[in-house]
Amino acid sequence: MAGVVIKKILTSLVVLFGALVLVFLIMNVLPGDPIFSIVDPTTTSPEEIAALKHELGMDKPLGQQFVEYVIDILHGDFGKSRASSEPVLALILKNLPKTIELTVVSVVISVTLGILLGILSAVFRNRVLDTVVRVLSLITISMPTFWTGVLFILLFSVKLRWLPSMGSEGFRTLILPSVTLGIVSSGVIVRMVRNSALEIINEPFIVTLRAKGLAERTVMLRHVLRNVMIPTITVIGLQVTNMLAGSVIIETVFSRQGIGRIISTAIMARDIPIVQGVVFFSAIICVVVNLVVDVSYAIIDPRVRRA
Amino acid sequence: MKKLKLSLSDALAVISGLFIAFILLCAIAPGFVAPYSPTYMNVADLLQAPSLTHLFGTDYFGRDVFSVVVYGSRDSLIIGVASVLTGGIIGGILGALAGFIGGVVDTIFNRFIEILMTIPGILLALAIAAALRPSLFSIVLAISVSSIPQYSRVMRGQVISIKNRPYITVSNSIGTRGAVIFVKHVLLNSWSPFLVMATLGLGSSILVASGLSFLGLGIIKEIPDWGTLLSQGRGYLVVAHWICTFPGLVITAFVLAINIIGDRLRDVIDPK
Amino acid sequence: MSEKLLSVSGLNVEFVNKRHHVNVIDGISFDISAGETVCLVGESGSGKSVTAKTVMRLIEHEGGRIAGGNLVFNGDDLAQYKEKAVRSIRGDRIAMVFQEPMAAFDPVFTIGKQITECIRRHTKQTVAQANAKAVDLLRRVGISEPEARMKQYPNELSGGMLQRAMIAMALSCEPDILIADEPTTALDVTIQAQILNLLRELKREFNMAVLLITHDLGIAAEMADRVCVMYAGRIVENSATEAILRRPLHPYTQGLLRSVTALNHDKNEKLYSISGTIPALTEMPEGCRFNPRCPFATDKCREAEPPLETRALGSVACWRTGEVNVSSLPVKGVDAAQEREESAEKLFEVRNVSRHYVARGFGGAKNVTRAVDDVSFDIIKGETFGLVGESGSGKSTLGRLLLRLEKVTSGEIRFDGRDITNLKSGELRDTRRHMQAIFQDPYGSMDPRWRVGKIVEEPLRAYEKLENSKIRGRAAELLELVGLDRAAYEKFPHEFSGGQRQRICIARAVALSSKFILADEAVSALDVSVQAQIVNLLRELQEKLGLTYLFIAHSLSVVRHVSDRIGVMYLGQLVEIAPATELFSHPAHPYTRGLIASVPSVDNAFAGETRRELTPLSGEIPSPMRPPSGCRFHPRCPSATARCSEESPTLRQCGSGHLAACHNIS
Amino acid sequence: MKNNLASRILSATLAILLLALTVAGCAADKPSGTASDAGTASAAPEATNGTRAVPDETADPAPIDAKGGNLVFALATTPDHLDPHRAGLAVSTRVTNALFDSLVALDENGGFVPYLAKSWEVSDDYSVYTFKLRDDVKFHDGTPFNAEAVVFNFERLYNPETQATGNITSLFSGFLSGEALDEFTVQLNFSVGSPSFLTNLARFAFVSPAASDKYGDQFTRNPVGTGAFRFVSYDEDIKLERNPDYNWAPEIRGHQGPAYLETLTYKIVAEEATRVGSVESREVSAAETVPPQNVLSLRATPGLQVLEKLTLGLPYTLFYNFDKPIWNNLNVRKAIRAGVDIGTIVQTLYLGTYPRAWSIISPGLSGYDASLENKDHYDPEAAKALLEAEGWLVGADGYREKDGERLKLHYFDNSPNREKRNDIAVMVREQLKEIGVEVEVEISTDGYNQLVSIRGFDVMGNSFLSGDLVSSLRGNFYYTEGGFSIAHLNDPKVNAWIDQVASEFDPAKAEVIYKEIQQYFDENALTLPIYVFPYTVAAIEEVTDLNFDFLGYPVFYDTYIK
Repeated sequence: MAGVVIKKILTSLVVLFGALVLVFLIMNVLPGDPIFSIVDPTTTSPEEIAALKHELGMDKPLGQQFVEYVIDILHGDFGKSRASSEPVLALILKNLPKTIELTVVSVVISVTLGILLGILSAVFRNRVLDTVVRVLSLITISMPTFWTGVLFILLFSVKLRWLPSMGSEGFRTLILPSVTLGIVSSGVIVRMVRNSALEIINEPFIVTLRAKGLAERTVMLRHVLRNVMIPTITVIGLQVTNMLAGSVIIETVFSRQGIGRIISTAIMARDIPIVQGVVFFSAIICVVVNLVVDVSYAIIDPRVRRA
Repeated sequence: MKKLKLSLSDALAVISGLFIAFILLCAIAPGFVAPYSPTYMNVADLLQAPSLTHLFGTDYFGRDVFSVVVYGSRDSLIIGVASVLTGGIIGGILGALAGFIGGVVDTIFNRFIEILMTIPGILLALAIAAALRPSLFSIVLAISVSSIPQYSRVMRGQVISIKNRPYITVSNSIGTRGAVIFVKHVLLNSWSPFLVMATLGLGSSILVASGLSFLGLGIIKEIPDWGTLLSQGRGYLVVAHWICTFPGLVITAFVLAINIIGDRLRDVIDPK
Repeated sequence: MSEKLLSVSGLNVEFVNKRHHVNVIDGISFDISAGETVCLVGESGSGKSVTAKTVMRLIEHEGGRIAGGNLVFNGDDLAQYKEKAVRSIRGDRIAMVFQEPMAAFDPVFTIGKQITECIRRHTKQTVAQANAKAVDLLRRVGISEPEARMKQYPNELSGGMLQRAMIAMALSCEPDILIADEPTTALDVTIQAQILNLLRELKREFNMAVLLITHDLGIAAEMADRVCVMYAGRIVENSATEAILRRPLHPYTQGLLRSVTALNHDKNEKLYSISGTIPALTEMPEGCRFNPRCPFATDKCREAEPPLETRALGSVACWRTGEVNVSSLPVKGVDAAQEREESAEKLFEVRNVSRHYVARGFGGAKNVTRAVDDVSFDIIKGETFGLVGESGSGKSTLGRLLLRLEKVTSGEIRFDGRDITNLKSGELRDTRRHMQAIFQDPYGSMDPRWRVGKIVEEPLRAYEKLENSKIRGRAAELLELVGLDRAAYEKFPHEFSGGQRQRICIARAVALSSKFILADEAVSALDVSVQAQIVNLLRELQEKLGLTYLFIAHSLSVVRHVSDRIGVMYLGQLVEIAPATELFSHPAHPYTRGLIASVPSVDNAFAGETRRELTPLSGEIPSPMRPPSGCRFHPRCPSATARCSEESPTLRQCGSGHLAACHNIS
Repeated sequence: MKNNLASRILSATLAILLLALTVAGCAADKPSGTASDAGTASAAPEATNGTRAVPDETADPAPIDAKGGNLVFALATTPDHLDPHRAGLAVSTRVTNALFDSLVALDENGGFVPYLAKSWEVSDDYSVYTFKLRDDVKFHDGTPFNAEAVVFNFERLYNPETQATGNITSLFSGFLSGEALDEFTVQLNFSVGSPSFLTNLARFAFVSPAASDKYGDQFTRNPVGTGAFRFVSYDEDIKLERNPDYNWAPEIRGHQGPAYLETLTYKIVAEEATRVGSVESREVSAAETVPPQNVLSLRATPGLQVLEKLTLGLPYTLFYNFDKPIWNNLNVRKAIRAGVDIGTIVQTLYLGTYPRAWSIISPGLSGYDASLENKDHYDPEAAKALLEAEGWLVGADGYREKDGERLKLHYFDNSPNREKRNDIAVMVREQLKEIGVEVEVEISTDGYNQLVSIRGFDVMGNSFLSGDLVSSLRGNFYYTEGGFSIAHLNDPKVNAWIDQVASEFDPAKAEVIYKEIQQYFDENALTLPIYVFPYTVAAIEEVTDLNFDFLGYPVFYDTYIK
């Protein structure tokens, strides 16, 4: 087990490095000159631009720039934002917790809703409740997230004045964004749970359990649920990474702090140090989430534990 | 009672099919459906609420929202279909080859996909769309590139599962050539789950496109696609909600219909 | 008869879904008395498992419904019970053991949890008490170190162990009736014998009634007091075991018995087989449900359904009881039965072939699985070479090595005089056209999206550049050759029954007029009556086309019937090779002897004064990752000596064409 | 049975959700609480007597007779810098104006008023300025504001390490040196005299030399000035608090002494709907840049007010690319102008909330030529005739062609529909289609695209906010002598006029030249002025005395919450 984890961590390092290379390439190879994140080409002469590039080391060969960047990272230096001079690391450390907070609460919402509605849907398969749950879950994944968010703001903040529409301080500001983000992925999880629960319910061992005289409730909540968790964990893992992506839009709609918002601004402004830093951290999160998923597998599924 | 419930889900599929067919009609022959020109700006009739003359009301240019939505279906569908085709074909082929060849190729492929997966798709799309000139083409490119990992993963998984079926062993023992096995057995049997995924991808592409539009990477064309329409109309939610509401509903309904049909397709292809 | 513990009468079970409204059990009745073993025998689709699940009222969870009849247990009609009341009976008074032990346990809970869950459901025991009881039970069913097993998960135990644990769980509340639904079908014959013995012992010890569901008449013969033969949702015959074996009354029972017993008799005779297949539930024939397959069917049989009538020795449902007897029927197209010329020409020469799988653990530690280890033998042109052994013995791997579907780790394989061990893919293709294969699962062996015609044509298209029409014609001929209609050409595999599918696979295998066919468990998944049809077809084709077979099967009787020579494998090694008759009459290796003795048999069950006990081999086949030292069989060998654990025996001559690898034979 | 199970599962769901929310709530509340505590403590070390409570945004407004309160102001975009020398965006100035002061202030007519400087003298050639400074001014960190500080600030501006924005450095392009004559007298020397130096000086903020040295390039996140508000923190929101020592407001303000507001918090709410909604829901006290459609409805909403101030400088104008030969043809320019119905565009999109621009400079600046007002050129028939006359004939598909070349304009806009500029493009496209001109619109915010597109554009819109006409005209739009012009308008006449006005120290004479320029542009249809941008703020009605300065920036000094 420990061996497997160590092996995973080692491949994760490869993946992390690969992510760095990829982002570096994307940001530098795509058409467009990153210098324009700093200067306005309409007001700056080519000579000034060239001088600035030299000063910032942006005229060095890409390979050299990359090596220097990696060495800096190994020293804990992620550089400074080209636009605002703010140290990237500080910027990320300030914003990341907000995004993680949002993601965690959204995941809790979506997993709770997803698993329980999914199980209910499977138990009552082809009944009205099932149809309603299935259609609802489809609707949630069919709505553009930002639209849902704006509608929520208008309803819950402007009209009803129940909840704040923006900000990221305090728990109340978390409710609308995390619900918006959460219900989308709960739709995905409901469908996943329902399908795998239906599969599990048809497994022979369910017959054994019933033959032992167990109540249907015990069969569902103890045995089916635990077995359903195995495939569901993968989906949850994927949802966590999806939510990081979702935060790009959600944080803009709800004016929240977070890495989703800074990275979308940074991408548009070609603020490469920020983009690289954020991608590096989100890659770390991905890797950690995958690791957690793998370990959870081992906890829930004894078949994996032994392998 | 039972009969009613069963026909409910069937009815949903039928309604979805009809709706998709209608949208297709809109995309192919918008002039046939739309009562007005989508570019006609009747400045005397600004921000009119929905009525019989303007089914979805009019927008801030005085255009008939219904007509704009009808005409906008074409670009929306083009975005959806083109990015599914591009992403699906590239991702599908990559995944299929990696799965079929296996070994080092597969390992390298897996690492690459893992790396891609650490960068959320929308960020990839954002970076590409922002760096290229915003156009239908760059939006499609951005969405397809960002969707390659998911297609290739599904395809790879499917191919690997097919590769281990007994009939592949039989074909090998017969002496059928590898390329023939790959095309005639493996691909032929892998494409159906892939088709389901592509169908669902059609819906999600349209959603991603609207997200890009929201983030400021929309395209200003003669006739805006739904995503652009929706993200531009959202400023009017309080004053003239219909500008935003109807495109939103149409996107949701269309993606919903696609998802229902996709589910149905899955049931038909893979009855469990 | 003593008092009836369970009395099933007029039981009707139907399944209702979107399209169909299907009656799967149609008015069956039978009784079980305390301490009695009743066997429900029938082919797949006969409704025997549904009956078992209906008695437990489990069928309602699978979409079924009791449409009529009574299930009187201890004086109460279970059919009228509410779900909650049934639940207190289930697992307590009536317990059940299932077919696939691996699938019948929840994979994510320990064995101990799953057993105590049952105990604590029905009794007011503390966790500690329940644990203690579970440990006792596990020990009782012959599981060593029960405390340790309690903490293990299903995937950590072997199939045999799990089935023992399943039995322990079923016994945990000392039920009145134990229902065992094909409890040994998924197990090897040696383990099967162990489990059957265990069931017998426990039945006596707990004074239970046992309702045993099986497709194997041999098991019924060995185990049952009464046998109910089911066909298409009805009971066609219900008698005391000995009576049914000695004087079967229903043509179906007669047919089944004849096809089973024939296996053990004249090798050169074609097998008797019941024509056709069991009807689908949705397409039940009018009248007697067996009439389309019955050689004696009259108009009356086609019009009216015969009732189950009590006769002197039991009950039977046939309009022509007493008038007919299958054993008098000639077998159509009796085998040419000419003695094949003893040719010495070798098709395959296998020398010291090994196949090792290396799995690298963390830190580069190697785990070597010796699937095939130093095997040498020849296959002579025109013969059928049988290969038997428990699962895990390496027989399938050996087959795949011969076809070069896998590469050998060491050793040499010559095919038709040519060394094919290291052929490159181009040369390999030339060789491959002369060797084809048929596998266990005919459906899985065919691309479900291809039409049957295309499937049969695949080898033709792979090698021969022929015009489409010619290939088409050839495919149609092949379909006829294997006894299918030309119309099959346009159909898809899923439109055929298991037997027909295997015919298609055979047609494909003979399409290129190859010299050699590997038949890897080719008939194992088929029902008895269909099995006979396929065996006949294979033999017929061998005669016509001069084929050589390598016939791999775990069923000893089938191998015995079809093979000229048989090799016995144990843990990757050949332990005995002998002509078929010789092997069964004079088995030299203790393992071979153990295997033969484990087979439940219709013939032997009532051979003596009292019913015989099966004398199975003890223990289970070890992992090929850690084979025992010396003779690999020594830990299970009744006559092992010190030498056996130290020195590995080699194959030695011990009769004409009879080789065995054992230190204890001279 | 199943219903029972259903209700159990449902109640379990609710229970788990509640639990999860509670746990998450505890976890989520904690760090933000500590963060703001820490921020307050470090920014206000003197506030250790414990009497000052942490400001609570939702607290009731101050007692009725005491003016005070806490203002939360929603900004539409993120300020790029809080270092006033680096800040290039108008939105940054809306924050820095509260933190920093200037030497002089502009009154509502653009006249000069003492601020940090008590008085000043200008040399005859306008190249030497001597300022007498107030002696009672201190930066927030206690550093005294004196002549050294002034010199330091100018030197800092031109130190490359400061990375000052070109917008500010260009204001004082002739700067030579600064000298501290005595502690509170400073002299600034310029190579060339400029009539607009004082105007520009009113935009120049002074930073604490000590803090600047201390923080280096991180000063932008730790701004220290002399303003009425001092910096507290910038995490999610920019938080400022009242500077209790403040006593140097210019006379034009409504009062003296410290500001009324106890705290001033800027929130960045980019999403329009959220920003407007947040005022309606009273989550914020005020929000800037209210879209026209909402202005109308907010005006009608009880409890809310909409404040407006027209901005100064160059109004939003469509420029042509004079590098392309076609634009050197007067008739084509006139035809395009006659084909665009600016009146309808402005009325349709801004619903009467934005005034139409008639001239290349905005009303309110001295020199504005009001005679151009209401001179509408829209006349599609005339446009068609002009194009016909130039040989552009309608082709098969309704678009005009000449020598096989289609009349197709590449319309570039670099705003993400700010102030509905994309929508203008859409309307222009539709209107020009009527006269047979095809317009291809490209919207991009990417710098690279801007550059590339500028090379190839036909029509491009832009505006420029400034109180100083000289720098506006000299900027990047019209003046091409040795500079850079978006329009590539190489018109010697215009260049000469601009040169002339740049050294004209007599306002009356300058005005004449300005009017000449405006008339010239109009006659020659050199540009298409579209609208003048009014800076709008929606506020809850309790917000009192939220004023705007001459340039249209909000002034929070007199503001209080009723």
